Amino acid sequence: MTVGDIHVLEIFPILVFFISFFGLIISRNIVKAIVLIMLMQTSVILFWLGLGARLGNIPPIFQDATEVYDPNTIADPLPQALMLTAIIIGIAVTAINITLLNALFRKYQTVDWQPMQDLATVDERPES
Amino acid sequence: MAIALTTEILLVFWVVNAIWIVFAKKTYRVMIFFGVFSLITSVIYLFLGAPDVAMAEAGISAFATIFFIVCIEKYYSRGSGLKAEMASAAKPRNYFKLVAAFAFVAMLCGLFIFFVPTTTEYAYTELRDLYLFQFMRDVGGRNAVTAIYLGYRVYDTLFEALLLVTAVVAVIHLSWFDRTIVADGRHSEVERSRMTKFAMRIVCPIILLFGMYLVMNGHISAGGGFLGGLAFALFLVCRFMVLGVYDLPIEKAMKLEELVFINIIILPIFAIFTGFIYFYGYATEMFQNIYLIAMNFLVGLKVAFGFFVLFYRYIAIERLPDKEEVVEAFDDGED
Amino acid sequence: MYIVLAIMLGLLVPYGIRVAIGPSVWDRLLGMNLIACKIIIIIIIFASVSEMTFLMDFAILYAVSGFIGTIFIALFLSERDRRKGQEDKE
Amino acid sequence: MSVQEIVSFIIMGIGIAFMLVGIIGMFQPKKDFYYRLLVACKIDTIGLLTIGIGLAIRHGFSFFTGKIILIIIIIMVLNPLVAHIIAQAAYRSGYVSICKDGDSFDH
Repeated sequence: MTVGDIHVLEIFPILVFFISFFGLIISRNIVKAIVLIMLMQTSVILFWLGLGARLGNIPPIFQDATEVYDPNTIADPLPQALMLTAIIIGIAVTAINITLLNALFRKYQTVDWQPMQDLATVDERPES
Repeated sequence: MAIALTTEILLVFWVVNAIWIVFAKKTYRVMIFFGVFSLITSVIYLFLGAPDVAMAEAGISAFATIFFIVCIEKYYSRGSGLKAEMASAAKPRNYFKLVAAFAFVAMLCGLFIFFVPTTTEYAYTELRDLYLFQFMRDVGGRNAVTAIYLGYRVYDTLFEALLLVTAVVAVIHLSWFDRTIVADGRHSEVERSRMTKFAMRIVCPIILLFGMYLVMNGHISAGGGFLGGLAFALFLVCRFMVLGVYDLPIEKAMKLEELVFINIIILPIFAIFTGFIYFYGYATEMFQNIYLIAMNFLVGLKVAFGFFVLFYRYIAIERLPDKEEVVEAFDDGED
Repeated sequence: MYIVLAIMLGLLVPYGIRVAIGPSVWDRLLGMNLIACKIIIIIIIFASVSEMTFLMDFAILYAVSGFIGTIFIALFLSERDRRKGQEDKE
Repeated sequence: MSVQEIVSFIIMGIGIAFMLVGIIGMFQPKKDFYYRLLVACKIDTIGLLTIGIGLAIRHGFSFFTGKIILIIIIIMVLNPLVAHIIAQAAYRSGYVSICKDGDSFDH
C-alpha cells in the first residue's frame, strides 16, 4: 500500500521518529527522554528493514537447499545483519544512559531537567 | 495479502502507542506503554521477513524493561523523585511553546518526506542477489543473515563485541560499588511467593535448553549467537528469581567475558583471514559448519556474560546509598 | 485460518483500550500481559499458515521474555507502593 | 476438507468463543481490578491452550506439533504465574477492592 508516492513502510517510521522528537522537545523527565531515544532508534531500524523487504516477504533462510526461489519474494539479508548488531549496540547505549542517570540522581536527587540545571549553575558559581 | 493487511493494522497501533508514550504523565505508564510498543515492533519485524531481528528485539525488550524498572524503583524509593514529578506535572503547560514545537517538528517531517528520495530506489540491488545465491558456497550454512555477520562482514561483529565490552566497562566504572554486598551473599529485598519459585524451577531448564538449541541451530534456521546469548542471560535472570541471592562472582564473569572476546578475535583470524574455510575440497562443508557453530557459541557466551554483568550490576550492587554516603560515593567515582 | 488471525487482531483493540484507560497501574499491566498472549497466537497461526516451522522458536522466546518483563514490573512496583504506604503510616 | 481439519476448526472455534466471552468480563461496569484479573487470565489461558491443541490436531504428528506442545507447557506454567504475581503485587501494595454491590472481596 502506498500513500501518494511513498510506501507505508517509509511513512510510519518517519512519523514515529518525529513524534518522539516532539516528545523530546516538550518533556522534562529524563527517564522519558531515554525511552524516546530508544523509540527513535527503533523507528530507524524499521526504516532500514523496509529498505530491503516488502510486507509478506519470506525470510532469507533456505530450509531446502535444492529448491529454486524467486529472489523478489525474499527479504534482503544485508540490512537484517546490520540491524541485528545495531539492536545490541542500542541496548548497550541505553545501559550507559541509565547509569549516567543514576549518577545524576545520586548527586541532585531529581530526574527533572529544569531543577537539575538550576542546581548545576549554583554549583558552578565561583565562591566569593 | 492478508499478512500485508495485518502488518498495516499493527503499524497503525504502533504509531498510536508512540503517541501514548509521548503524552503519558507518569513514568511507570511510560514503562508499560514501552513494553507494549516493543512487543508490537518485534511482530512487525517478523512479518517483514526478519525473524532474527524480531527475536533480538523480543529478548532486548525484556532487558530494557528490567533496567528501566529497576532505575525507576531506585528513585521512587527515596520519595524525592516522586515529589519532583508531581511538581512538574502540577505546573500549567505553556501552550504557545507546545504549538511552536509542534509546528517546528511538523515542518521538519514534511521537509523530510518531500525531499528525501524514496526507498524503492534502493531496494532490490545486485548485492542482495550476490549474497542470496553465493553464501552457501562461500560461508556455508542455510541462513543468509548468519552468513553475512559471520562471513562477509565479520568486522561488524568484531566491533559490536568490542562495543559491548566497552559498555560493560563503562557501566562498571560509572556505578557505585559495595564489595561487602557480594561477599555476604545477601538476599534481595523483593519478596517472592513459593509458587513463583516452583514455577520458575520448571521454566529455568527449558530456557537453558532452548538457548543451546538456538546456538547450535544458528546456521541452519533462525537464531544464532546473539539470541542464544540472550536466552542464556534470561536463564540467569530466572535463577535470580528463584534464589534471590547475590552470590554469583561478577568479577570472574567480567574476566571470562574479556577472555571470550579475545577468542572471538582469534578465531576469524585463523578461519577467515587465512582463507581456511574457502578451499573447495573434500571437508570444506564440515569445516564451515564447525567454524559457524564455534563462532556462534563464542558470540553467545560473550552476549550472555555481558548482559549477566549488566543485570547483576543493576539489580544487586547498585543500591542507592544513604545520605551520608552520597558524597563519599561521588568522591570515589571522580578519582 | 485467516478468520482466527482477524479475530486476534480485533481483540488487540479492547485490550489496548484497557492499557490506555486502566484506572490503576495493575489494569495496565494486565492488559499488557493479555496483548502478549494475543500476539503469541498471531505468531503461531502465521507459522502454521506459511509452513515455516522455525518461527515457533520466536514464539517461545517471545513468551519467556515478555512474561519475565511483566513479572519484574509487577514485583518492583509492589515494592515501591509498599514502601510508600509505610512512609505514609509513619 | 478432511475430518482432521474439521475437528481442528471446531476446537479452535471453541477457543475463540472463550476469548470473545472474556471481553464482556473485561468491560463490566462497577467492577474492579481483581474481578477483571479473575476473568481475563483464566479465559486467556484456556483460549490459548485450545487454539494450540486445534493447530496440533491440524498438523498431525510432526515437528511443528512438538514445538506447539512445548509452547503449551510454557504457557500453562507462566500465564497463571503472571496472574498470581500481578494479584499478589496489587494486594501487597495496598490496592483495595472498590466493589460496592455486595459480592466484594473481603481482605
